[in-house]
Amino acid sequence: MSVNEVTWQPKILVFACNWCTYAGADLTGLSRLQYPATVRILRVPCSGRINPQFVLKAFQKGVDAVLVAGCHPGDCHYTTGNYFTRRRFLIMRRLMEYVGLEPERLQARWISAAEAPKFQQVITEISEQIRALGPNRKLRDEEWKI
Amino acid sequence: MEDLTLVLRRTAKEILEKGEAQMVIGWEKGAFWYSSTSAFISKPEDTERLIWDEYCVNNLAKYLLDYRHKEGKVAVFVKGCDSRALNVLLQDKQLKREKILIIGLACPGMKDEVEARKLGRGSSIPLYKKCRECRYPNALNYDFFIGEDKVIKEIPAQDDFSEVQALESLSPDEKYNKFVANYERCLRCYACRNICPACNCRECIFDRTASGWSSKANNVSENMFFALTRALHVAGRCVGCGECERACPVNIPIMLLNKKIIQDINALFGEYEAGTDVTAKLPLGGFEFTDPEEFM
Amino acid sequence: MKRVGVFVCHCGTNIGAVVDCPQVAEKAMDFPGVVYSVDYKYMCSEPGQEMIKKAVQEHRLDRVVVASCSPRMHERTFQRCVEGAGLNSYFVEMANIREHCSWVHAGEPEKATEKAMDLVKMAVAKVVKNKPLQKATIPVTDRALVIGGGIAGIQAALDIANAGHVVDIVEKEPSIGGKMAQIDKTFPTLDCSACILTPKMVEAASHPNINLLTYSEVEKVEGFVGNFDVTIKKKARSVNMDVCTGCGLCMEKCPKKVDSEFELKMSKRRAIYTPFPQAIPNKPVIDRENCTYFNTGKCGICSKVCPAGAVDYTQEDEYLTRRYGAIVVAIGFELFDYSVIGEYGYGKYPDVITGLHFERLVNASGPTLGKIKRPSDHKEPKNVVFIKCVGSRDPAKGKSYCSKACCMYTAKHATLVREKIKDSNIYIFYMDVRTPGKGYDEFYNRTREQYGANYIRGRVSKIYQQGERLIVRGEDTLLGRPVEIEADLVVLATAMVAQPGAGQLAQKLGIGYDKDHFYTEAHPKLAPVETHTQGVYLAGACQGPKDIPESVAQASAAAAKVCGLLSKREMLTEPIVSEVNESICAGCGMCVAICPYKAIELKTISERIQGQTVERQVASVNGGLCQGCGACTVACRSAALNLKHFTDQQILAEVNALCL
Amino acid sequence: MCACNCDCNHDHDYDHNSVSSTVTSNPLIPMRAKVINIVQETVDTKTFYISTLDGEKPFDPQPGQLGMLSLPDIGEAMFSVTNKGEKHIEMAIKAVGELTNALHEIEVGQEVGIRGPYGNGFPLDYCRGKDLLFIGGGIGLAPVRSLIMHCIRNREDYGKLTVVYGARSKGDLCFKEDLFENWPKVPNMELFITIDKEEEGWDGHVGFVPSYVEELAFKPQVTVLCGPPVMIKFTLPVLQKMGFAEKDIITTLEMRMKCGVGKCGRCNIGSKYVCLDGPVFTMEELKDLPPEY
Amino acid sequence: MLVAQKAKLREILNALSEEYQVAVPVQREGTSAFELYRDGIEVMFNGNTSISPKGMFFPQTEKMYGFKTVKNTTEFVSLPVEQGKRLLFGVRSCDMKSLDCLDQVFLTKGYIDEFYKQKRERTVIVALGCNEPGETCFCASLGLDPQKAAGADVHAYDLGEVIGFEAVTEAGQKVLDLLKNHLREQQFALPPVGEFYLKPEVAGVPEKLKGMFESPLWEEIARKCLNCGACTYVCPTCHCFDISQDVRGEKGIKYRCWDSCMFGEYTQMAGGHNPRPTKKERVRNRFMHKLNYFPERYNMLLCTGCGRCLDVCPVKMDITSIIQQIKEAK
Repeated sequence: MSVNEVTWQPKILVFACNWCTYAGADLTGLSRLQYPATVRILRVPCSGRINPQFVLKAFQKGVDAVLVAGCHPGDCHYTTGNYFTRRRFLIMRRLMEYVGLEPERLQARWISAAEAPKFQQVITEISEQIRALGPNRKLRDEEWKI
Repeated sequence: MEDLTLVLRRTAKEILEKGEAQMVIGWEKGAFWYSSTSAFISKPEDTERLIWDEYCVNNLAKYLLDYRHKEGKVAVFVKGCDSRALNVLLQDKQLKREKILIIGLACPGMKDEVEARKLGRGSSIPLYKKCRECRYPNALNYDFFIGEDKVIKEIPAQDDFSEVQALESLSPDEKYNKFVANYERCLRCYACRNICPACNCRECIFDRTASGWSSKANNVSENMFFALTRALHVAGRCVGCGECERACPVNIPIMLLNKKIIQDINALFGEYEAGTDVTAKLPLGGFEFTDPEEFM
Repeated sequence: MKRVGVFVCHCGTNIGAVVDCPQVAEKAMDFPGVVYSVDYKYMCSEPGQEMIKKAVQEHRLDRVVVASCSPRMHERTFQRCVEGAGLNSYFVEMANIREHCSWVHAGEPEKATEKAMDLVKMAVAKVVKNKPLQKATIPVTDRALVIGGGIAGIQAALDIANAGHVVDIVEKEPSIGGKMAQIDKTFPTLDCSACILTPKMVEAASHPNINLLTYSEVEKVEGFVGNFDVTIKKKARSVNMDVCTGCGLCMEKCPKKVDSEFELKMSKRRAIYTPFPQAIPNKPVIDRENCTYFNTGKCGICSKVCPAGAVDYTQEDEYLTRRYGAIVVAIGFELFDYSVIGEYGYGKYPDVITGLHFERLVNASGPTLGKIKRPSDHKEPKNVVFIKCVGSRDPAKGKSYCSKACCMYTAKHATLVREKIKDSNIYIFYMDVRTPGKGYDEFYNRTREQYGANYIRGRVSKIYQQGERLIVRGEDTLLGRPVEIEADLVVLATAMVAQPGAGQLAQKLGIGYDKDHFYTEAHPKLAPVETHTQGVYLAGACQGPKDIPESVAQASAAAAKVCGLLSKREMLTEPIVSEVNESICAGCGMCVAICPYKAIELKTISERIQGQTVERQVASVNGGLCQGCGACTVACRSAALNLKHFTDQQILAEVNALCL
Repeated sequence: MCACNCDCNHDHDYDHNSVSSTVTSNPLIPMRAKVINIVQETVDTKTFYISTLDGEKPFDPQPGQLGMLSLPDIGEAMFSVTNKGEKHIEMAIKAVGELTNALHEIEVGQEVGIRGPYGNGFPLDYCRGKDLLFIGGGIGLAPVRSLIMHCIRNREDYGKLTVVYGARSKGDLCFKEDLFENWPKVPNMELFITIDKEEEGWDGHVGFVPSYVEELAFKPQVTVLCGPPVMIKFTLPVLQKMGFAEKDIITTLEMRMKCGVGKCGRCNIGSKYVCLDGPVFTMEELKDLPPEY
Repeated sequence: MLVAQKAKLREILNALSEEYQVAVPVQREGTSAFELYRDGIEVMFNGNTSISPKGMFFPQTEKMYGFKTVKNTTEFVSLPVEQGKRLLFGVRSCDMKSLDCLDQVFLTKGYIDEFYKQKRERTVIVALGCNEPGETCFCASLGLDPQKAAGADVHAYDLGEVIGFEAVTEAGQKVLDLLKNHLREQQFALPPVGEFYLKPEVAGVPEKLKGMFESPLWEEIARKCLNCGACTYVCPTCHCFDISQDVRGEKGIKYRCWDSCMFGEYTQMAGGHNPRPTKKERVRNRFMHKLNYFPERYNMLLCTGCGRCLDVCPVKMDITSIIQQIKEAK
């Protein structure tokens, strides 16, 4: 999908854990809290299911930013899922920044099922950051047209 | 070094004659004066081929994987980095300790083969960078040790992350351009993976294109995906033996990624040196409730 | 290729008003694999579901995508619907174009429509990779656990026990009864709380199927629905329950006096005590912090006087682990600590008390034997002021919610004051009066008209001591002028808050809780007594402020759910578990350490490789224990582990679809 | 030294068996074709009838030749052409891998990519005028059937035809219509069909192919043998015991093939490429090839 | 012989760049390979490139054709192909011989690989003779003349200060005609070729290997091999490739890319059977292919003595010592 400056819209992929952040997003909807339409939510059972390789694949395929979101440590429906997520993404974020990806493009946040306003605020904030940064060209597959 | 070779041969011969092991894995002279290669000796009289000189850089630990299902024991000579590699293989349950006879060595640091080839026989040849920075020259975990256990190499106080910090200080675009420049020339020959002791899967996802994770196409995007994925897979288990960099036909500084992760693991989860203690819990195999919190 | 049907729902106007559903349905036809797509007003309705079933038959669909609301709402509905049409129930995927799209992008209809198309494209890409799954069965242990011995816990236990199942009640206090035991009368019938509670307590204590584990707490919870292994810590009572006859001699002779928590420190109890006379079990407990023997080693009178020799100082805390099929959480509530509110005297004025203090004062077995007296000088008060919504509906200093029961019990308190002090003046400061129950409003009107309680609409801004009396300064918003009353006694209707230990217990059980630490029910309307953790149910105030009738109703509801679960010897489980590809697994054991449910172990298999039989270790997943979190699939470097229904291939397909 | 297996070491370009020129100029680029019919042979085997968009035969393969069938977004694989009609070619495909499973989900009308024909095909002139014995196992009958149908079409060019065919169960027998309707009607053609285990509703022979062949004690003749490796392993000694000459026993091999034109180096057995010098080999040829297939 | 000052090479290459897309051997950080010439690029004169020029004709990843799969239709789309005349300057005789091997594979036996053919036909090759063989070189032992690359269009000789040119083919003559005002006629004797360190004797090896399939030697040789693809990817004669596709929704591109017989997945069949399951079979197949199968099929060895596999092998496998062991095996 070719990227031209004028018509570009940020494309942000959110990996949301089913029990907390996805439910928080639902509550954001129930409460009609508006946020930019730049976000696509992908449901996973637990933030522990989010493989850093999915994030690499997403950037390769042309996503502008990825948010990894799950329950607050201690609240995980599977008791320990998010503790592993925390370790993996503490390392992953530093590694991605180390190879040159702008830090705003890969974020991780804990958002519980009750924190609808926080979900709205996080999404709005990331969307603005990415709009400022512009389209992501790093780590991307080469583009071809036929 | 010279007399140690004789001790080495005698030890190997005794082992084979007494039947303590079916085979001894060591080094023998290769085609050139600056290269020694691995040797697999099963007959006592062949132990004459074994040598111990400043070019025995090959990490022999991973060869044990080929004999883990064979009957009897296998003896292997290990330097400091090799023994750490062996510990990682034990930690990953890929080898059974009782099937291995480990003969430890004190390593003086191995000479850089590429430099040796350039400078020629007479001149003084520098050690490999990884050997200069090496903090575990002596085998850690062995059945018996050859040569006095005294340190015959000065050991730096702690790991040298200066290159990593230098890279960290650059701007995102500069970092990215360096990263691309390195991995543009990657051939995807997987030498770095096949020589790495921490890469001991039975079937690697990069060997199964049907799994959908990667394709065989050689473009910079797939190469970067491979490099980052492998770095994450060996995170917390890379012993810093530097064999990946030595094996790479196009000399990509692969250790820059691994060192970065080692530095971050130490900073985030506490000092951890892979392969120094077989019983240790792998940093990315568990967690602490008190892990740093950045995602509130 | 797969034949996918896409069904786009308008959800009345909830989606249709913002997202151009026909356009989404039309665009869906271009997605790879889609052979049929349509939009309809209400997909989840009966006709909507019939439409899906008919379409599956007519167009030989083998996959279905429903673009509507959140899967957390109707995934089960549509899974049953496609099952009815003859497809495997896991051949359906939902695209959330309501909560995640139309409701949150109301101002940008075209962007919302474009996003809806993306979400449908992702769902189609995923559903094409869905594999047929069958539900597995696991054993169900025929035993229930009730945590909390208040009225809700007791009611739930009784209902479950009467259905023939064994129940254990774990109560952290020495006796069951909970907050209701402290209450005098109950609205709206004014019948005495003890009269309706104690028979239930006795029934619970004597019921053959119910075991009381008082003075005990839940230490650890492992396992999953049907097979919860709960470790319970029985704190040492220092009294041998089997031998003690409950004669009470030790309590008389014990020299050490301590403030009684039950009486809210308005009277004393002994170091060896039962919380209140009708306590069940009516056997004392030694309070080791205050008992002289445990502090200095001297005394020991209670063991000397005890005719049955039941006192045993050497008793240790005891841990026992039992397996339960279901758990009901009924740990009740605590009152809001009003000392944070400076205007009401930071809790320093003895004559400013809470509703529960008042209950003890009017209670015949209370510290003042039922006479309303001022805690400061024990005189009978003349002017009694009640203040409602203390800490409730007050996000600044207290809680944002309404505590539901205070309007009614304050009205009750007013009637009791009138009954006990004929010539008293009763003032009640209120913001609103909420009387939602049967007979509630009539009770409130009687309080105002017959019992002459003056209801003043307005908040109290300040209370301060002036000589012996308290000056209560507030305003009457209906008359629009400030009000000042000299009061002898001020009763605050403080908010109901969650038990302090609620958060830790939730983490042990793996259930959710909201920002006020009240437990989160599975669904506010459709599943009020269930939690997201299968097999764990809620009852009473721990789920949110409520009065006794509601708590009892919830208790019976939870009991009904438990009986539904325990009535079967085994139950169907979600087949969303991880599976191992043994030819790839290298037996490194990373996954074993990571699984929170200990569902993975290394087993030894033997296979022939190049003509040689080889023994090697591979991981094996116990489908019953695995809850499908997927943490192991990421720990597995060679991707030998994959999580059914959320496989690597499915998630990669969604990521790829998003970016085309 | 040409690679044709008639080891006449003249040096000419490869024109053995008149390989018809490929349909597109570039041998690796397929042409558009369409599946015009699908026959469900067994629970995991289907026969696909393929012709070009304008209803012609994509190419005219010799018996025993192969075609590279592709669903471009999934992959490409080599299959033997089990039969050909006026306007179509037939390929029998068993669902084993990613592509074959996808093929089993397509419907009539699905457009595919096809290129070929590849491989050397059966040595027709060597077989002309002789009695022929066909031994097949399971899906192994597919390549053999191409020669059988050729012989039936030119019945007078060939002697007595004998077919011995076995499968795991009645349901696993491929090309049932030929086995039970068409072939019994062919003059001077004998059919021996067997299944591995007893099954009610089956009154034919029960037993494995090798023992059945031994039981039937055929006189030595040109034999085409194709089936799972275990069947070949046990049938060969039986034939040799009955005096069959190794150069008279012909088989087709199945290997992983990618290019189909002897370039990508994948399907080599020793110096021979199965896709180009094969897939048809005589046992004699196979004997001096390394046992690596 | 036509000669020119080495210092004027830059002008020569610029002149050639008018007519051709010129590629020259360049030393880059960590590796050296053939690259498109741009003014000012320093041509690598000593030794051979670590990445062979094979990629110029048989790229590691090459898009073959596009396709569109909409619903149940399938459409094939041809892709634009790079045109224009090319000139490779500085190809050594071992790499030139490897092109001869690749020609046999891609252009004979009844099928022409159009992709390869198109690139081969539009390229003129100016070979550069080696005076000083590298430590791992052994092309002479395989009958190659290090100074004269058979099959090249122009022979260039490194004569110290001066470069000599000799046209061999017409296309080569056209190149030299183009440069006539840069060159002058002068007689020069070729310098003697330096001493080779490695001298394997290959005579009789292909024939001997015919019976050595079951020899225990392969087990020993294969022990230290890691089965990585380094040797096959730097080898100028290795030509195995895989065909795969990059699918994006309804569109996709079918490409071919280098593959290695050393990888496990190479001969893995769908049903699970793998004719070459362990590294013993794979190592045996690699050396048998180079020294027996290929000669049997195309009448030439599939090794040109460039020594690259010796340079890159992480465990120092050495084909010359293997040839020696084959000769000595019983």
